[in-house]
Amino acid sequence: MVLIDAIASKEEYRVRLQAFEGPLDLLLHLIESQELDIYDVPIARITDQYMTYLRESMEFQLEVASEFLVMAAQLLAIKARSLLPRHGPLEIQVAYGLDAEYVDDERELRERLIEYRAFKLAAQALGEQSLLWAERIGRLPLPLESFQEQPTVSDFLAGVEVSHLRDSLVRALARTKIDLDVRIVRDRETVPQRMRLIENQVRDAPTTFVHLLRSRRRREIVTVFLAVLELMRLNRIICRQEVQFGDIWITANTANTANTVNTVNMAL
Amino acid sequence: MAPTPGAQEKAELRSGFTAATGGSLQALEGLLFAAGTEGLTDRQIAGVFDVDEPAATQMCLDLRDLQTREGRRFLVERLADAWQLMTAPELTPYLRQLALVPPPSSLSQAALETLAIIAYRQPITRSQIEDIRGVKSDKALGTLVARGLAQEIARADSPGRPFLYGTTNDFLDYFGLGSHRDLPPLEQMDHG
Amino acid sequence: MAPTPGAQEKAELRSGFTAATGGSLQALEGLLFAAGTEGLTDRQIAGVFDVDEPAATQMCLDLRDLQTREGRRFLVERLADAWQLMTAPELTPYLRQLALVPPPSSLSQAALETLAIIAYRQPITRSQIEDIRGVKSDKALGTLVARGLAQEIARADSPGRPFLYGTTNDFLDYFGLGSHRDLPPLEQMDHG
Repeated sequence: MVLIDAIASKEEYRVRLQAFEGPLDLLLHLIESQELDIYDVPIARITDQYMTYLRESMEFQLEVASEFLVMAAQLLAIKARSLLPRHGPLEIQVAYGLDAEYVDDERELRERLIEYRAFKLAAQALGEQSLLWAERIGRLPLPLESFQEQPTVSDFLAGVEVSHLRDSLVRALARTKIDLDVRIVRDRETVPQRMRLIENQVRDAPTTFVHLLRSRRRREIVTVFLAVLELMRLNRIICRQEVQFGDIWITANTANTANTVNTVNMAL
Repeated sequence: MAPTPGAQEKAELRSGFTAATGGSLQALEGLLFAAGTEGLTDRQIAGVFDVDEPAATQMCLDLRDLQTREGRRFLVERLADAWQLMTAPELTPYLRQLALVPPPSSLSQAALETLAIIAYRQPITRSQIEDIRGVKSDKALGTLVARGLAQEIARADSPGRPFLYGTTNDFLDYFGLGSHRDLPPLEQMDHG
Repeated sequence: MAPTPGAQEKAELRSGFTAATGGSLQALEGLLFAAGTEGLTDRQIAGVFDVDEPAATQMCLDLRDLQTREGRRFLVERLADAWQLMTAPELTPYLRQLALVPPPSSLSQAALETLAIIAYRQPITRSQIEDIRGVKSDKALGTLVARGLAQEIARADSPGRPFLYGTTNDFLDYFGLGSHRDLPPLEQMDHG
């Protein structure tokens, strides 16, 4: 029973010793647990508790870090000097160099404790901050490569001929396994109408090819496609496809407004 | 709705401001959305909107007001001198439900103490850190360097020319700080 | 309720709806923001807000209305079976402008480490990277994605079907490698 108690205590001490970051941390704990004022607690007063703590730890043959022992020696020196009989006011003792070392040692230790405490508090605040912050997340950036250059239409479509566009449309429609109805392609009447409609649609804001469609009927797709091609040829719109097989973005070519007006006038 | 006339007036002023420049703020939010965790610096924002850098800072602050008014659950924050959108604390319970919050990886007290000392006293040598902490700190320092929170930034002129340590940009990210100036003041040490 | 509400009435109904459940829509937007390009399925949304899947779809549509009303430059879109936030076309000129302003800084240690993990362990999810590094890595991963060094290459089969990341051809070109199998072999680390 006694043995078990001892083992339990030993574990307890091990835990307690590990709970302290060093002799300063332990001293701070002794001061704070007794609600003493760090700015004027007599160091001698906590020396006994410090020594008790250390002795008990050593009785259990725990490895005690050398820093704790160095501090013990320092504390004992301070306490010893504080116990010497005093022959007058402190100022006089200091003036005659009687207690200068003691006063310096104690003041230095107190300053170290105060400084250490400031960093310990800062460390706690940082620890809490990091936990709160870890719960806040951002999102991955979008690659800007597709926006890296501002290709002109001719750059963008370098090497592409209208026949390529046609072929790709044919391929796209072929995927739906329905034959292209060529009669509709020849229905030239609707293309200029649709061009005017598209120009109106993109005047205020860009839109996409898919949005230009009111239905998914092949007849309409082909008409819209031909209208878009014609508007591209006339430089009235700019088309852009960000990813392969992605939707085509259609923007009014505002740089070309004057031309557009001219073209319209000429058409009239 | 607003409790005080002052707040009401301010809100009106702001919404007037927003009506005039709202498009820019919306575009700024869109750009921050695209930039993601890369963030945007004042310089980048200034470049896009053709304004000077203080105006870019102000745009971010105005955006933050707009986001708060509209109850957004992600807000523009300044992190290591870049602005980025980060989820608001109110969203955390929802993020947990979807397991979108990474498990916390906390630092030991020794590492945190060492990091705090470096943050406030950089550039600083290992032995200066150990003087303050009163214990050996090589292990804690090693952890911090391995995690990219502290780094060797120079060598001291003292004998042996020991390394001087400082914090990294990842340190600012880890604690959600815009710059070292955002560190809370260290408790007064010159009392008495 | 009017049997056939006009446009005006519809808008009012909607904004009434928003006033009541605005918090949920804002939270949904926040979650979509955080989910990034992985997106959220109707099922995930339904799970978080404790509604059925058609109601989750409706929430996304309502969110889109809210975003449009508030002039957001990124909107919820359905892509494949997941909802995600995507930039609106109005943002394109700004994104072009942004692409002209060079981003600051070189690779951070965190980014380099993340790149090494991806290079050797691809395909790998973000959370697996974070498990190895022991810290949140979205920023580092973001840098790599933004600089074209890492990319989404597939989706994992695990819950939520997160993205798997790998290195890009630019990465291989930069290091003069034919494939990532040409990377120098890793030292045995198990003895450490």
